[in-house]
Amino acid sequence: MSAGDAFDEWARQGKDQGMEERHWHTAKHVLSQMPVEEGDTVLDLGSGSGYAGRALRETRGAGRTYGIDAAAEMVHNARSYTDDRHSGFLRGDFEHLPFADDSVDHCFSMEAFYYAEDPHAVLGELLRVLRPGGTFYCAVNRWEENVYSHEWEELVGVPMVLWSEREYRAAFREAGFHVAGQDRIPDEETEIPPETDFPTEDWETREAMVERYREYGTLLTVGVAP
Amino acid sequence: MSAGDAFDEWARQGKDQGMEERHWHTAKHVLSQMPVEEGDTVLDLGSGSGYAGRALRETRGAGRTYGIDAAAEMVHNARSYTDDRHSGFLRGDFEHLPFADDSVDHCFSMEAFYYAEDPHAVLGELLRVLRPGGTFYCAVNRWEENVYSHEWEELVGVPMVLWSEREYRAAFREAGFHVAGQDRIPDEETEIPPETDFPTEDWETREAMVERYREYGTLLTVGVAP
Amino acid sequence: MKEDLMDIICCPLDKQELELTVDERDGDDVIDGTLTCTECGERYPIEEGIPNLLPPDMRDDIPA
Amino acid sequence: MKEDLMDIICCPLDKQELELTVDERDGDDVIDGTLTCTECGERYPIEEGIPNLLPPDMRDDIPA
Ligand SMILES: Nc1ncnc2c1ncn2[C@@H]1O[C@H](CSCC[C@H](N)C(=O)O)[C@@H](O)[C@H]1O
Ligand SMILES: Nc1ncnc2c1ncn2[C@@H]1O[C@H](CSCC[C@H](N)C(=O)O)[C@@H](O)[C@H]1O
Repeated sequence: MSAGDAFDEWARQGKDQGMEERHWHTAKHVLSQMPVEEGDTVLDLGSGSGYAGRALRETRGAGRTYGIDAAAEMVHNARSYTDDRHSGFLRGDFEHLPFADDSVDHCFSMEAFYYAEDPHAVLGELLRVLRPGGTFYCAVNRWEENVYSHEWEELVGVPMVLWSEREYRAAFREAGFHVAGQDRIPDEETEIPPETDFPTEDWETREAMVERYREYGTLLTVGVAP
Repeated sequence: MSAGDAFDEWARQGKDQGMEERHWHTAKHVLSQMPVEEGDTVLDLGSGSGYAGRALRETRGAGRTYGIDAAAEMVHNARSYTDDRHSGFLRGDFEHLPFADDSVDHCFSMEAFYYAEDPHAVLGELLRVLRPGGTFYCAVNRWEENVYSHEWEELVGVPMVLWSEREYRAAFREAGFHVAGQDRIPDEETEIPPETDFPTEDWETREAMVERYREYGTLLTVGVAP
Repeated sequence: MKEDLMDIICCPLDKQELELTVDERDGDDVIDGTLTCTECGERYPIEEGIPNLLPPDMRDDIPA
Repeated sequence: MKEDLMDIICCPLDKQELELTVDERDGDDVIDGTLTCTECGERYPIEEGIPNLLPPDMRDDIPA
């Protein structure tokens, strides 16, 4: 099963909105750091429900935002959630970006990059479409150091990139990006039940759940096009 | 009174260590985001007690760190706190950096930038000494949006830069930096007394103190040399 | 898709310019139409307001 | 100052190379000495292991 098919199914079941709600805990902090100025064109790679583009239009005066997603149902849902046609959506593959060279100011991506079959191709494409000084804000909560994310591949049923923090920096640089920084963004909002409720269905111990959400959180790597 | 004289006095009184303790609440988060790799040369502008260079040597394998500070007593104290001679200190003015072009990988600065008489000169000098892709991590807790910082000029007795977040981004770009991001880093550790203790000597209301430390915190602007 | 997207999109394969044919529109929102690569001639459908710019070999559904 | 600082420091005024004269050292740590600009001739003292590279007009204390 391809990522596209899996996510079509998710979108049909309305899981795009569940992801939005969960990812927003972190995404709002990531978005607020981006150096987006009024009028900027911003891309959202693997846009799901499309919340990122909507938020940057509403809060930062982005001129246009485009969400790109391989899954038809995701893109349809995203379009249906907004009347703002400056926040557009298109179906496409982030390894084959349908954007001209230097046409994008900044790019955001949340929990999508690791689905790439060839992540190096994604970075190469981004470097091509970003204008000099444009940033790539790449947020993932599956990565080597976050041991709790290792089992997801089985759960989701598609192969997934599992780089370490150092490997992310190295791959960005190899593609030609400057690495501006890297951070772990904690999720402070996912509710963690009291000690007595553990083990839960998903978590053996409270300690592990705290580590997963409050310590590892989400890995953010920021690249800048030279 | 020049900033140098004021800070000589502070250093003699041991206030450099008090600043280190308070600033560390925030500085550790800022330092951990920097894309410093093993062997890198890192500069600390207005280094005070010199904690930043020591930390980057110990935790990130920086090859050499240099703290530069205008105040003789600050630099003397900083040198006395470490035996690691790869963590060096020198006296100098950050508007006239004594470093060769492209000689520095990254630069950190905490609570120092706003003392510049000509902040644009500092940015120009940094752009000159940073190698392409080098970052400037500029952390200040005095800036326009943080209304609680407006009165400091009177308290410290020297003129101080008071830019807005937008003005920081604009000045970085004007100097030739790419702006990679901007964030407010909360101070989660400064103790805030219970409601009943207010007003305190420094704070009218608990709300104001919470806003100052937990919401405004410290402004971080990240520039990347093209 | 809003028509100003034409300023920045290109063929995902050879990155050349696309030509827009509109079958249905709502103001400057193109609801139905086709994008054709001016170089390789590949055609990309616009359906229900959404351009499908997947490379053709990834396009699993039946184009309009 | 550790001697390898010489690789990257320069005159704060004209950014030209500096020449090191050592009066006292401890291994590769220069404790006392002078840095002289090879271009403008300006001299910068090293005292107690710390080079003073302030521009001369900001140097308020009496040089060694
Ligand atoms: N190669 C590819 N090209 C474009 N989108 C892809 C892709 N591989 C996976 N995706 C999309 O990436 C999304 C990951 S789910 C994350 C959605 C959203 N960013 C959020 O934070 O909630 C899915 O919608 C999936 O369809
Ligand atoms: N023009 C200038 N050049 C170099 N250092 C300066 C300067 N103006 C102020 N400073 C120094 O900047 C420091 C600010 S206090 C902050 C010290 C340290 N970064 C910390 O976080 O605790 C002081 O030590 C002061 O002497």
